Amino acid sequence: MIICIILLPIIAGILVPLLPFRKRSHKEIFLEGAVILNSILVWYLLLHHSESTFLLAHFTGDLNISFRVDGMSMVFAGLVSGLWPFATLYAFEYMTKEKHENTFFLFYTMTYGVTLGIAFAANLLTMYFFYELLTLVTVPLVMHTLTREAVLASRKYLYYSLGGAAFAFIGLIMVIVYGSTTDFILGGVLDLAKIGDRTNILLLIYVMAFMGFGVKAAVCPFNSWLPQAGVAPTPVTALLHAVAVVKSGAFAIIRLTYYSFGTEFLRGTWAQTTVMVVVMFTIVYGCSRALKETHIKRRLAYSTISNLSYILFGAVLMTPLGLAGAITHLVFHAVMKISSFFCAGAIMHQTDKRYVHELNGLGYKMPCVFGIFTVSALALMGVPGLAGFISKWNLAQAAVDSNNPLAYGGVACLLISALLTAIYMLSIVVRAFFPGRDFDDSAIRDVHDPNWKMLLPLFVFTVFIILFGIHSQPIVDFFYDVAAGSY
Amino acid sequence: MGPNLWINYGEAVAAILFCIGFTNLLLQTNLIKKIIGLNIMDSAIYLFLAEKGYIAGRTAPIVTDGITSVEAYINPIPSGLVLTGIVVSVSVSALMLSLTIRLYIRYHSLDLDEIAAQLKKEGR
Amino acid sequence: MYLILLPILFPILAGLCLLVYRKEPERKLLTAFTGICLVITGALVVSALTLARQSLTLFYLTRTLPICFRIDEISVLFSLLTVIVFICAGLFAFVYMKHEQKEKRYYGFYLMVFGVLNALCFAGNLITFYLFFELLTLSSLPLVLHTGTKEAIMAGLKYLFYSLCGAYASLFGIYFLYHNCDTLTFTAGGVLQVSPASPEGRFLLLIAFVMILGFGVKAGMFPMHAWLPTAHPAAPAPASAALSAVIVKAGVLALIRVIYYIFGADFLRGSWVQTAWLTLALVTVFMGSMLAYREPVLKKRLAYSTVSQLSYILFGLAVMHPDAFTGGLLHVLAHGFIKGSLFLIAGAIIYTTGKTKVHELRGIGKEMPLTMWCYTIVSLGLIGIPPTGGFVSKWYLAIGGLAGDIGIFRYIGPIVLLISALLTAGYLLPLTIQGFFPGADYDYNTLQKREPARLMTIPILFMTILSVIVGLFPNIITDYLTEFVSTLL
Amino acid sequence: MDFVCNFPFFSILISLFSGTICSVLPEKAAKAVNRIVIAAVGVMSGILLLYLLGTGESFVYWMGHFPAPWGNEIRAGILEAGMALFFCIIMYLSMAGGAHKLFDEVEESKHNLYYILINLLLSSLLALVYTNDMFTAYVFVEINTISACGLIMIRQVGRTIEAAVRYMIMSLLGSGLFLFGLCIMYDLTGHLLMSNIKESVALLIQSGEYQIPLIVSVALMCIGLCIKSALFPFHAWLPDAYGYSTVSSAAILSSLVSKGYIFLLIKIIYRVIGFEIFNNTRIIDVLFVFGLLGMIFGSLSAIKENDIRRMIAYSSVAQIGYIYMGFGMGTQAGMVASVFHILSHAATKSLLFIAAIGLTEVSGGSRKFIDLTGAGYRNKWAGVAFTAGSLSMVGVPLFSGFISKLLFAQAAVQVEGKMLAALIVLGISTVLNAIYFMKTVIRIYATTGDTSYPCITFKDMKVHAIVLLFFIVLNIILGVSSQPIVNMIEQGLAMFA
Repeated sequence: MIICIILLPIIAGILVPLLPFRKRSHKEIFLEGAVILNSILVWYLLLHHSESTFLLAHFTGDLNISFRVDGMSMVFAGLVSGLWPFATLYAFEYMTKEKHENTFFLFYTMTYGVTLGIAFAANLLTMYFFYELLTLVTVPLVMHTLTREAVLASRKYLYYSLGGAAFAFIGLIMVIVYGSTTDFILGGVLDLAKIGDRTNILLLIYVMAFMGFGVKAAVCPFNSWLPQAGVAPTPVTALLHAVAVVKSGAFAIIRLTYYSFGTEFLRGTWAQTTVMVVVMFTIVYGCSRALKETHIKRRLAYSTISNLSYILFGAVLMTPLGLAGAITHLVFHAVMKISSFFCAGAIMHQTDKRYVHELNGLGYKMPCVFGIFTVSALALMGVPGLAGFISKWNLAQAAVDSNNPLAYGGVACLLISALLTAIYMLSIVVRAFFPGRDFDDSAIRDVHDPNWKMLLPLFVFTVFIILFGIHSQPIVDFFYDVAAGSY
Repeated sequence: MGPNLWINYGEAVAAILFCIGFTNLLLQTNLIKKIIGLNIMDSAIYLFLAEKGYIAGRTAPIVTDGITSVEAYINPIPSGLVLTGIVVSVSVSALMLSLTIRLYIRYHSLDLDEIAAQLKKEGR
Repeated sequence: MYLILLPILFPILAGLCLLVYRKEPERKLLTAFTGICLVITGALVVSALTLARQSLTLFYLTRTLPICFRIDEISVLFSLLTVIVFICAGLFAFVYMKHEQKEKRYYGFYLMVFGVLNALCFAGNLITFYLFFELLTLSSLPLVLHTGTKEAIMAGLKYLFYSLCGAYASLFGIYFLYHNCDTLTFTAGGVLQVSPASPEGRFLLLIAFVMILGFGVKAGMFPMHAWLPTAHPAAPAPASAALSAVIVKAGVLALIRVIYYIFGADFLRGSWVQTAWLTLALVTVFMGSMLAYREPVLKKRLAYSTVSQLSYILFGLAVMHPDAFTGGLLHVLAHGFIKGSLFLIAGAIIYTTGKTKVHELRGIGKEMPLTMWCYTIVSLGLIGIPPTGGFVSKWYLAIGGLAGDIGIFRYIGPIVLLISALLTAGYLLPLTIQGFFPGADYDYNTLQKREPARLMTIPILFMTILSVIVGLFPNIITDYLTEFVSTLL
Repeated sequence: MDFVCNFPFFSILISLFSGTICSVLPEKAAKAVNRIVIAAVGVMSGILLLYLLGTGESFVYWMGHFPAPWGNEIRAGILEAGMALFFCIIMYLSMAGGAHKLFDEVEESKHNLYYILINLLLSSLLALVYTNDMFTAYVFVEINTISACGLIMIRQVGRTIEAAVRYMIMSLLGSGLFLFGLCIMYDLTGHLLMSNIKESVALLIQSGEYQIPLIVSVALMCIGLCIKSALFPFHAWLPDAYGYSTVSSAAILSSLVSKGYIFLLIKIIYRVIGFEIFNNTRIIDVLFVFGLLGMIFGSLSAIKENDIRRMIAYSSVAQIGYIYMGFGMGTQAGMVASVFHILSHAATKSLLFIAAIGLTEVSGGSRKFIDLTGAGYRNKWAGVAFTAGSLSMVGVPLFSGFISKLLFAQAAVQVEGKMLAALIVLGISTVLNAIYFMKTVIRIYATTGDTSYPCITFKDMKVHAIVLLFFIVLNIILGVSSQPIVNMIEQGLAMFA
């Protein structure tokens, strides 16, 4: 079952260039069908999952490629499979302006499968495997436009990701050697008897591995690839560089921290302090860079950087509450950021405007897009009644609850970044709606909202943002159960 | 150590020669000199072997006037090794020389660095 | 019970309708619509006030974060003030906004702010309050931005930045409060069970200070007052009237709620936080009026005076003595009406003459006597000369300050208040004087009567009268206040 | 004594003689002979391997009728047979892959010579693999050197001759040292057969006398072989030698010749000196350090390189560093990792060379990166193959590189003192590998590039494409089902002892 879920998108993707589609619409139907079918399968699996581990193949020694469905994977897989169909729908419309779609959709759809692979991985090796794979399948998407810029960006992306993986790999080795097993078990698998007096080395390795996976999660100082990768077509930037790829980085870190090394082992050590400081710094750093950035997508990318570190901040609190907060933000931020990215994409698609200062007065020409953008902006700020507030609330509560003075500082960082977020998001909104007294809109007279393929996903996401904000109780409770390990 | 050195002075000499040859082969830029160094090095080793194989008061391991007792002769294996080694080193030196000739024909020089410089100029 | 939601939802929805309505409707319709909405809202508020002391829990944000509303005396006080000022300013705007563009947008947000303010008054717990506090900032932002000039936008962003700073600082506090209290529902006397001596108590004192600073931003308290003098003049006059009469009061309301309903006065009384707070308040009082004194532009000057006057109120709260508290609340009303009318007057002057600087306005009293008479009266009120509202409130503040056990501030406080009263006279009366007595060299030929339209004068007049009434019959209010103030302190 | 036991001897012999035969045959026939010989040897080694796996123990084969310690012996264990088989596969594929390039790189008259050299090389490699006699080893080392040198200079341009000279000099230095060490060893023990030497060495160690000469001789032999297998810092000759010779030569040299020496070193360590004794010397630490340095500096110079083939050559310096790091760990696990890496690197590196040639010939024969832009589109097979090779080098799962990395890391963790250094350097060198290989991969897929160059489709180069395919498959087999191979290596090493 899991295998076919993972393979279906990959095969579908490979089929795209092979099958002779007579009309573009046929291809769209085929792809959308495949993706939706897959999402349905995923949800079916999530709802009727069994605890059993599915073993695909033996690797060297006792290492093997195997899959399981547990709480975290339910969250991540559910998230990805929820977003993908909409993103695909959006991509159809967006890609009308771009060249060689086939390769694009080939990799775009394959990524779906790979991401699910990460989500369902039952042990560290499997996850590492799909993690590397993810890098490889997403590189062509980054260099899709084949401009010099894109090539450089993808090159950087590769260096960073592979390099990061190299160091994560060391962590993997450590777990293989010092752990009782590589499977993911909430609470960690390290075997203290084996470790003996090597605690510090292990902590050092943990920090290295953290940074290694952190590269994908754009932890400072390894974050400069993310804004550059913004040259990719927007569906990629939105879905991959705001959700799938970067979140898989965060996901991997959560797996590493909670399911492999174990919080018992790490809590209160210098390792925790180190990573927490790094994360806190990243939170503020990302926001302040976003403030200076004038290219819309890059600004959003920087905002992603800081928001990812929110998730990591929750993760490195190393308490169940912290994990819950991290998961909450992982899901909510995905929805918020993808919707704001899609807005940016819609703007670029309709007007070819890329810089913030070009947006004057567009608010009246594209009310839907900018309205939705405003909502997502407010949500990112953490205005109560929208999704962002809830996740921040959970994170902050976890931080306060952890009785870790540093974590209090973290709360302050959250709020500072919230403030900066407000400024860099709302300054866009203000420009769009308050172009200034004597502004002539002759230049943008014939600008208008995009068609339904683009708007539908946007509306859906907005609805979810508000829904999560107002009535988050059931889903948040689910997250808490996951964090408590009851799934 | 000291006394040993005096006892086996032959080996000591061999070792020194070996070093001389080695350094020549390594450091000389002139190809011919390199090859000479190579030969010094090899022959040093043969000297060493011969020294090892020699047993005082015995003759070369060639049966002369019917004496077949082992005590009469020195250990033959080192000599065999030396012979083999000589063959090898000859062939190697021949190869080296041929290469040197080719290079000289092309670049009219035996100085390796100079040749390298010319190659850079060619830039292929 | 759900009636309580009407005064909140109705204006907000009405505003939204205006906003989403595509094309600009013609003026009459628009104004009519807005006017009706305002009046209806007012009626709704009043009717809602009948269900005092009942609380309505609407829904839960998360398992433990209820959104609930409750009406108590404070709510009554503030919501009445809100209603009056908003209706007056609204009427005034119908004329004033003629020479601004995009009226629809203005009215839309105006109504929304109205609703949000009501919600703020009715909020039953800290979360709800915080929610609408944020919304207030966001929905009042467009009012500041409205004119769309460069400086207006800069001012708007400044306003946003400061308010959010405050909001987030207080959110920081809320996180920790939530951790230490079992509920965040507003209850008289506070919900905090921790003793200030204990370690977490000491930490919470810090938190309290942070929150005071945070909410103090909205109330224009030093050091985070700088947004006020920038934002007020940038906004159109009716908006700035609403701003400085009501919206800034939201900060005051917030502080009342947090200090007296969450922390509890006893938690803070005598602590370093109280001292610091008093100091800041007094500094602001003095500094505000000082700056106002040196400010040539009329609206800016009024804005500075708002800064100082608000800190009168804060001083009243900080003393934590019943009389001072009463005085503070009275001053909320008095200052609300006075400053409202003052800004409207300023607006009227700008509207008719287009002059903004004080020294340009010689002989203005001859040109628009009625307006200037109102101006004089309310100025006197603000200075605190009987029988106007300002006098009573300041009286209460002063005796409260003397009675409260606040050490040296017992003397400093009243003195500072007096000095700043003098300064107030210093910066308000010159306009009256040179307005009515332009001096010999003023040629009366150029002078022509240009009293503004009736829709402008009526609100001014109305609020002036109200301010006087507050001064004449303070007992109505004080009697109403005293017994519940005793529950707080 | 089964008939199979003759196979090692046969394989050496036929490759030796077929070489001489080739010289008289016409070129086509020579080519055929050459291929057949390689294939035959491969088959024989395969059978031998199966046989050994069946019996589960190594055997010793007398050359001539003298028993030890006088006679000359051949010894065959699982590892030897496996190596022989593997070498044959790689060599066959490399020959096939580079064949079409041969004609425009080597002048017509020299073709026979080429095949002779190849056969000689093969025989000497096999001898190195199988022999049980140190002096024989030395002799074949020299033969190996000569034939390798021939392979380098067979392409008659200044560069290659110069490269050949440098190569010669370095390897002569190496073999000189080796020989000297060998002589000292002989002097100490009075034996030339590995097994006998080992016994007497053990005795020497027990008696505790002649320690210094023993260490000296071991050190000399190690250094000699290190020089010959281009361990950093003795790698100066390597880039030219691999970079400019014909493609098959490059592939074979980089993946087989140096490996032959390394394998000899392994044999010496296990069968001459004895693993434990070797590990108690400080030599392994030296090897370890130079291994690490090699990993770093090889990659660094590869990054600086602007010529694809030289880049690949430099990367083999780094890979050799990996292998020596494995030695340096001084544990069974480390040794297993090294041996596995010998295999995986051989497979990958030859793949890269063959693919690189495919890329350069659609870029007007230039190997500068700037011209290679978009070559991946012009020659799809080569592009894919090169990508696969690079990924394997970077150590992406599913490819052989990943396994060797895994083994190295696991081995490293078991060594207290060297763990951190090894792990960190592993990480760094992976990053560096990623940098220069991915740079190339992205380059060849960057833009459709200069379309003036011809595109090559499957039809134009069936053989080449198929060879590449085989290489990739081989790589993936090593990467996916590595467990049996690792087990085999362990058994083989066990047999050594």
